[in-house]
Amino acid sequence: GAEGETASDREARIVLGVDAVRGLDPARLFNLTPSGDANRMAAIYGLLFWMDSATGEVRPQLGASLRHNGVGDEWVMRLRPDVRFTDGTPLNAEAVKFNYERIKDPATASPLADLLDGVTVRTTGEYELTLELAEPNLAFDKILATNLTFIASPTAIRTDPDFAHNPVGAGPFKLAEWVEDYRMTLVRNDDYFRQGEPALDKITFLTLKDPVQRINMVATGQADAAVPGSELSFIEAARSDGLDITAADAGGGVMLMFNTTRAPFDDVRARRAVQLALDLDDMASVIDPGARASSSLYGPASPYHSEDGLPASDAERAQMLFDELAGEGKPVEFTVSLGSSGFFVRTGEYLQSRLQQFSGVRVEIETLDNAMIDQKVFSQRDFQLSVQIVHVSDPEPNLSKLLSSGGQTNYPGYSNPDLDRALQAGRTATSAEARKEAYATVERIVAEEVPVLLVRNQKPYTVHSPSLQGLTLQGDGSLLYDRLRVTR
Amino acid sequence: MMTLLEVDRLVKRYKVPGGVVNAVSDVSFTLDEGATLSLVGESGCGKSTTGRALLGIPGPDGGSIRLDGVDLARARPSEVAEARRKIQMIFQDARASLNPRRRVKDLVAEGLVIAGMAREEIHRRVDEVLVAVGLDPDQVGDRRADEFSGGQCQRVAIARAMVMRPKILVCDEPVASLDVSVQAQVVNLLEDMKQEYGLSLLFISHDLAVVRSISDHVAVMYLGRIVEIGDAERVYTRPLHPYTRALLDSVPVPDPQRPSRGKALGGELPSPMNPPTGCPFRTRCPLAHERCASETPRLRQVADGQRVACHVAADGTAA
Amino acid sequence: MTAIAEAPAAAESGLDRATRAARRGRIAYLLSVGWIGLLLLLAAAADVVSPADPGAPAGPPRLPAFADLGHLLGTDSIGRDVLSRLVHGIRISLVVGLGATAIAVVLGVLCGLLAAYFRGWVETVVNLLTDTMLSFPPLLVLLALAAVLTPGVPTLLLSLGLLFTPTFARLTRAAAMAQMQRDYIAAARSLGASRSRIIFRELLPNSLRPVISYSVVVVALVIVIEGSLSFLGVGVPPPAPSWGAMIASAKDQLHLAPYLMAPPALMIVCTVLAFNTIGDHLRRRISGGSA
Amino acid sequence: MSRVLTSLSRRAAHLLAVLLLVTMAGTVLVNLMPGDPAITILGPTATPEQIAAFNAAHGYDQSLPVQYLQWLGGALTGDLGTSVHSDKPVVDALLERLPVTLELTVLALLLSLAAAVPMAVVAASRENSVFDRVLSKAASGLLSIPTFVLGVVLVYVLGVASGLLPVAGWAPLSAGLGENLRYVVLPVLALALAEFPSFYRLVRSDVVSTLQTDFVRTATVRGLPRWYILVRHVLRPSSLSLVTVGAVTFGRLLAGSIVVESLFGLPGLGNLALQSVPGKDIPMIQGIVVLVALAYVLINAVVDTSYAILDPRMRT
Amino acid sequence: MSDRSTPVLEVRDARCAIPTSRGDVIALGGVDLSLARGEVLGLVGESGSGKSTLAKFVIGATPASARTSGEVLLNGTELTALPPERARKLRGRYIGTVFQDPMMALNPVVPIGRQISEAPRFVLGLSARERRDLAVELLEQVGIPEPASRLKHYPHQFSGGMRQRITIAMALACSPDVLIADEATTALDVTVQRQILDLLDKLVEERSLATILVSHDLAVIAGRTHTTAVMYAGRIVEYGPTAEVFESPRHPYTRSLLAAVPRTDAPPHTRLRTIPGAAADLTALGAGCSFAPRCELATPVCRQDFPQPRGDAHWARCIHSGERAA
Ligand SMILES: Nc1ncnc2c1ncn2[C@@H]1O[C@H](COP(=O)(O)OP(=O)(O)OP(=O)(O)O)[C@@H](O)[C@H]1O
Ligand SMILES: Nc1ncnc2c1ncn2[C@@H]1O[C@H](COP(=O)(O)OP(=O)(O)OP(=O)(O)O)[C@@H](O)[C@H]1O
Ligand SMILES: [Mg+2]
Ligand SMILES: [Mg+2]
Repeated sequence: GAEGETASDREARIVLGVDAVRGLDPARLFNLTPSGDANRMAAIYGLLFWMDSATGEVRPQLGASLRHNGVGDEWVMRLRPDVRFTDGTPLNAEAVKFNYERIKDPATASPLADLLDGVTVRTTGEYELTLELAEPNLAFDKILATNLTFIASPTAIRTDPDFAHNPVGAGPFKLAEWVEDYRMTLVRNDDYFRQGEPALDKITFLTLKDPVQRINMVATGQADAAVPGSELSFIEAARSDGLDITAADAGGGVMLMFNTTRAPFDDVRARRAVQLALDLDDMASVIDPGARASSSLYGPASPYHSEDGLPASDAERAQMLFDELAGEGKPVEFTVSLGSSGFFVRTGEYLQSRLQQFSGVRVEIETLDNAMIDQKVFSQRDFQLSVQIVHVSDPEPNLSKLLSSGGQTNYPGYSNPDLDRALQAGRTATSAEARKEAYATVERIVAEEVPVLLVRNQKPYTVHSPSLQGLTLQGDGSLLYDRLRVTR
Repeated sequence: MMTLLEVDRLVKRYKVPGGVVNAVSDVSFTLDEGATLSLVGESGCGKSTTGRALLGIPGPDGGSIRLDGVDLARARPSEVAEARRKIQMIFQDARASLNPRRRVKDLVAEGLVIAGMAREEIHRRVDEVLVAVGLDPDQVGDRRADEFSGGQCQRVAIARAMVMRPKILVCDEPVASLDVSVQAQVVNLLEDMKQEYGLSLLFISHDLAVVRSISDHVAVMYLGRIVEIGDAERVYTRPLHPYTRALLDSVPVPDPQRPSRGKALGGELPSPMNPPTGCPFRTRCPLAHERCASETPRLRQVADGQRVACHVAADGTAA
Repeated sequence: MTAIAEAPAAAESGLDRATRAARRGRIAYLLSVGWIGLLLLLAAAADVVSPADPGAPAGPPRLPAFADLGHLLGTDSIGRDVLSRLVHGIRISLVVGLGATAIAVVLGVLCGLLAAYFRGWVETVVNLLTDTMLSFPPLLVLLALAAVLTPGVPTLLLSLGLLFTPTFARLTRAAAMAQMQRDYIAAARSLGASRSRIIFRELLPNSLRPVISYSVVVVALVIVIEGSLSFLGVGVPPPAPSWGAMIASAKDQLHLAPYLMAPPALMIVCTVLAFNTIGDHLRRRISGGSA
Repeated sequence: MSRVLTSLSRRAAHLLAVLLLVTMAGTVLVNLMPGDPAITILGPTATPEQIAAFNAAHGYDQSLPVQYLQWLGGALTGDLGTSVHSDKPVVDALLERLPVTLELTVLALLLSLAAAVPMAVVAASRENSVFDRVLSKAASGLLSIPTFVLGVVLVYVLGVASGLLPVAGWAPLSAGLGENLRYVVLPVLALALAEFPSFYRLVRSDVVSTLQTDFVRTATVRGLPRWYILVRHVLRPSSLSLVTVGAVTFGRLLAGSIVVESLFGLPGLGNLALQSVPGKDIPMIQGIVVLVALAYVLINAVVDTSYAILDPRMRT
Repeated sequence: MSDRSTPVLEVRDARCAIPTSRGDVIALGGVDLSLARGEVLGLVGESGSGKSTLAKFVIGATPASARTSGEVLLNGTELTALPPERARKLRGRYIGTVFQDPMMALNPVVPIGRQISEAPRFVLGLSARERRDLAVELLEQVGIPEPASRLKHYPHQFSGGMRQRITIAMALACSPDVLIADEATTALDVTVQRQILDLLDKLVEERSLATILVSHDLAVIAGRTHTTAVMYAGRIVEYGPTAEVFESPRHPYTRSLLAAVPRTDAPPHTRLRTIPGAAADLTALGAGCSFAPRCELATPVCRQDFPQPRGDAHWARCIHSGERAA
């Protein structure tokens, strides 16, 4: 009963919203959100490389360096000679190669396989790999740092059929006990390569569905940190209770996803009409007081951020478009498919109540549990409009996955050669100018074509007690565990 | 006089948790047209069961019932239904036998409705019979049974039975729960009905005084068997079975001057689930001897119109 | 005839207490009937009475009650008029509450009556089915039915109705078995009444007493459960306003506007109290009537 | 003796049939439910081939009757299969969760009974008094407050605002009784409050009618003290229906109070169901169904026995 | 009561009104009684005449909603003036009661031994041993064979007659001075009724109990009581030594009642005498004689005032007492 004992200086308790349903196999990584798998994996596997949530910069942790050949179609990864998995085997080039080949292997059915499509992995030394890409990609380091950064012990994978539930990594902590959907206890990895780290002996992850209760636990000292729900108002309340908030200044956020392959949103006018019809500032303040609409796809700290990247609302023009569509016999009638938590339902009801003020519009709401979202929205793409949260710390890889033709999370089914080209240009541009230019183009196309509509910024937050220190957010907002400290 | 009803060796058992109750064993009697036969005996001796078996609620497990020439066990269902209409019953607890949620008119009319009679005809007959039992159809017709006193319920029950113009009326303790004055009214009413409709009565009661005043014949039951049967006059004045005698002795008489007769009967009624061997009465019988334990006495003619099932009394020694 | 009026004070207070209780009971009963009547009226005239469209934004979100006379009971978390939603919610909450209960009563009573009348294999089957349903996790039934049929009022009616059916079947069976012992059944039989006549004309009306008093409680339970179900996404789909769903949505913003909970919660409490009072009254009436 | 055996074996056959029906219905319902276990496990990016392979490996490509029979075969040998999600034996998961839910259930039941019975007896013995009226109205009011509201309010009052009790989580008995109790209080309170009204109403009306029986009147006339009459003569005859309802409630709570367990993040059966049902963890759902049905069946047996204890007329 | 000593029990002007939906039922309209040691008083009258209410009035068990007035004196102590708790204890100590239905009067889930001995525990303060011995002794007295082995049995394990014996044992447990038997034999068979009545006779004799025997069966009253009180509509309308009341009834109601009883010595098919009219409606009693509407002798005077008792040891509340119908 970890949380039953009195809190010590060498222990942290962190409350997350969902457990890792598919186990902790890096090849099966799908839910990268901080509340899902990423936080647990970061603690157990450590990170080969990590991307600073705020700036999008990639830095090494277990790895030593990652360099490209100037064009971006060949990358050389160097490893440290002193990093070992907790089963004693070394984290060397072979181990990384094994992990990557496993992801590529169709038998693994890894959702990450796409990212390594056309990539050849060669070991060029005991601690060095060369990755050859089919086409140049200067942002490959970011893909690697977010999606391909967890490396598991090949020995463990080979020998343990239930490896996903007995993960063996080289991270700062190792798994001690796991009661599914309730609690995961990690203990210090004494052989962690960096001397004196981690600062803690024990980390306990608790799973608690209710977002308010997660914050309550921190507020009452039962836990040290929590990944709160999506609502800013909770977080503001926590702040006023004297808790600390650590947030990455990421871009992106809550997005409406139009299914561009289906009526009515296969017609750009329908999408644009919805965009014009919605007063996003009002929407933000109603649904989540304290939140704000975003002017750009990219976060305020991002070099690509613009003050007027996204268009404003215009009810008259929206009505004109709705009328036009109705006149053509294509009235804007659709179902919003979203998760069943209060936040999403409220968003759905907001959309419904506001859009139905326009004539020729009819909105219905369908609430789905996570498994159904997986199946209907993500897998079968059987929806018209959905609401999802997409963080964009850097355009790569998330924005690219979302918007490029055939991209892995391109749920809108959107396909536009211009946009693909712009994204490609962003990936391969060698100069900051050119990249900025490319991503401005991306933003312009999104603003015009509205495959997705960013309704408001939504940062990955961590609510924690002041005694928890050393919080560094990586990727989509999970923590760096070797730096975490508690001072009571 | 013509024999209307012949009951021969009737048997009825009930399955209960813990075994089988032999509620009625080997009961035989006949009922003549226009006559009244009374069944008397202590609680649980099988009086009601006998009466109900005649109407098939539930039917007997053995023996035969011949009603107006129709053998109820053998005849075709339509014949049985036809014959059954000639026999009607007033139930032991009149109030419980009236559906508390129905109006009196509907209660009385029910049999006719089921028989498929025309509406006006039903209406006429119901009003007629309600008047006959001393109820004002306009006043009581629309009220429900649970608004009535015991005596009134009894009248409604009689009306319901009489509206079918039966030949036989089985009256199961029709006066048991009534005040003497109301009891007198009901007894008088039954006598009137008998006169008017040429009715035969099977009158079930444990009240020997009432039985005396109403019956032509009396059958005394004990533990599912008839122990003595005969002309009422004879049975009352010259009871042969020791049980009949004890029963008559136990009846209190509303006369403070009359000393109680004879000795009170000891012991309790044996459980019908395991009745004593031989004569069922032997456990309480002052005259019992070995033979009574081994051999069940059968009904025997001992005098003109009087039969008794007793080894001892049959010899006349106890008389 | 003097006297009885001069009874001692102590005894008189006993009578006073009794009559006062009776009077209070009557007042509570009348109030309850009045409340339900009012609800029915409002439900029928919901479109006319409600000040605003229950599905459309009417003002700023989370207005407390009485803060703005235009929105007497305030606005909800996305700015819809609470009064209008409450009034329209009557329809759903009452339809679901009464409808599901009605389904459960009809099915349950039917099963119970048949079991009590026929005994034998019919009873065995009914017992088997009721036991099976009672030992089944209700959540599964609700989710499965909501999935097979689309979530909505008809689905709720069916699934909640089925959920409560076994209880009614048991209640009815017990009551009907007691009635089967009574002689009016035998009397009807001796008159040659058909089975269906006995079951529906004789047995049914007399076996309803426990059913009626329990069904009132079930109406209340269903209204509350319907609200809990929207939490699982199988309730009435939004934006249809049901009281339960309104509470569920208010719960999500408890930290921002705790007062949003009050109007729908009070509505349920009053209605449940009213139904309970009516149920108690009916029970007293029925048990007083026949004994 | 043989009669007892027949009735026992008939009862056993009935319960067995219930178990069979329940598990069969479970199989059908689980398959009717939306969601595809393959997608939940493999992720939405899985290709149709991968899904087909997954289904073949887990036997989900078989017809329903075959699936059921295979499951039944395993179940008869005590093997309820392996969770699709955790790859762990279902039996282990159930045994891990059961103690938590059991403790919650037992404590909640005891607490609500401990409150409801005395209050109901006192209220009934002073029918129409202020105490009675206030309590009865309060019970009706409580009946109409959803558990999820009750839980939240309790958390605020006893957890967040006063800091008296932990707002969520669990400490098993192995962490010490005191610690365990601290964690158990809030969820138990939420459950007990939710169950209180029905117990209260039931006992009150039973006691009111028992108080009107002749034997209570006789006892009063014989000069026995009020408390003795209530305890000795009223309570026991009034407890039969309480046992029935208590047993049904016990079974229902054992199926897991989803609302309470998820609000407090307890590692009980309710949370397991809440995770397994949408995740279409078919073996796990089947396992829960069997466990709940078994519990129901056992409880019924206990109830039958306690009838005999409470009412001597039912012995023999 | 003349030749017996001072009264054990006295009831003065007992009145009882029970509120119902149709108005107040005047169940007792002013009843006076007195009972000496060893005296058996029979209370007869048709159903609803207030016999049970009078019995309940004496033992303080009228319905909670009832309004009552009048006095009950037990051995000279006025119970109605005492605090309720105290009065209840005294009643429990000195008055034993037997009700009509033994199955209803016994708690089905409490062993009979305990039911018999609980009153001695609280009223007399006997120890467990003493109580057990007492219970065995009582059961023996009322004729239960092998009493010691039956203490642990439950009521349903006894036959109807034995149950009634057990309730009698319960009534006698505190050695009361007064025994009230309300229809104690009505639910029983004639042969068993005879046994129970014989038993009561014996006990009254042995303990010289002052006894009220309530019954609507005139025959039972006739054979078992010293004095008879005939009740009609909440009042005693005739009172006197049993022999006299039955021999020469003075009240027309008593006469009609006796005439309506069928007699075993009458020939069959004799038409029974009935009392015309319906039983009095206790919610709407007029000022006059309540039997007047049904009385063959009634004159206008009867409808004005309720007649006062006429006669001394044997009295009737009828201005025509002594007259006979034509
Ligand atoms: N439906 C039944 N199920 C089981 N046993 C029954 C049933 N009806 C009657 N018995 C039993 O059959 C026996 C005869 O009962 P029956 O009712 O015929 O007696 P009775 O002479 O009418 O008695 P009473 O004077 O009390 O009415 C009794 O032992 C009774 O317990
Ligand atoms: N609890 C009560 N509520 C209303 N009325 C009552 C109550 N108890 C008795 N009564 C009425 O008081 C009157 C006298 O009743 P009581 O029981 O004393 O009559 P009784 O002579 O004992 O009749 P029976 O011979 O039927 O037992 C009746 O009219 C009865 O209806
Ligand atoms: Mg009978
Ligand atoms: Mg009485």
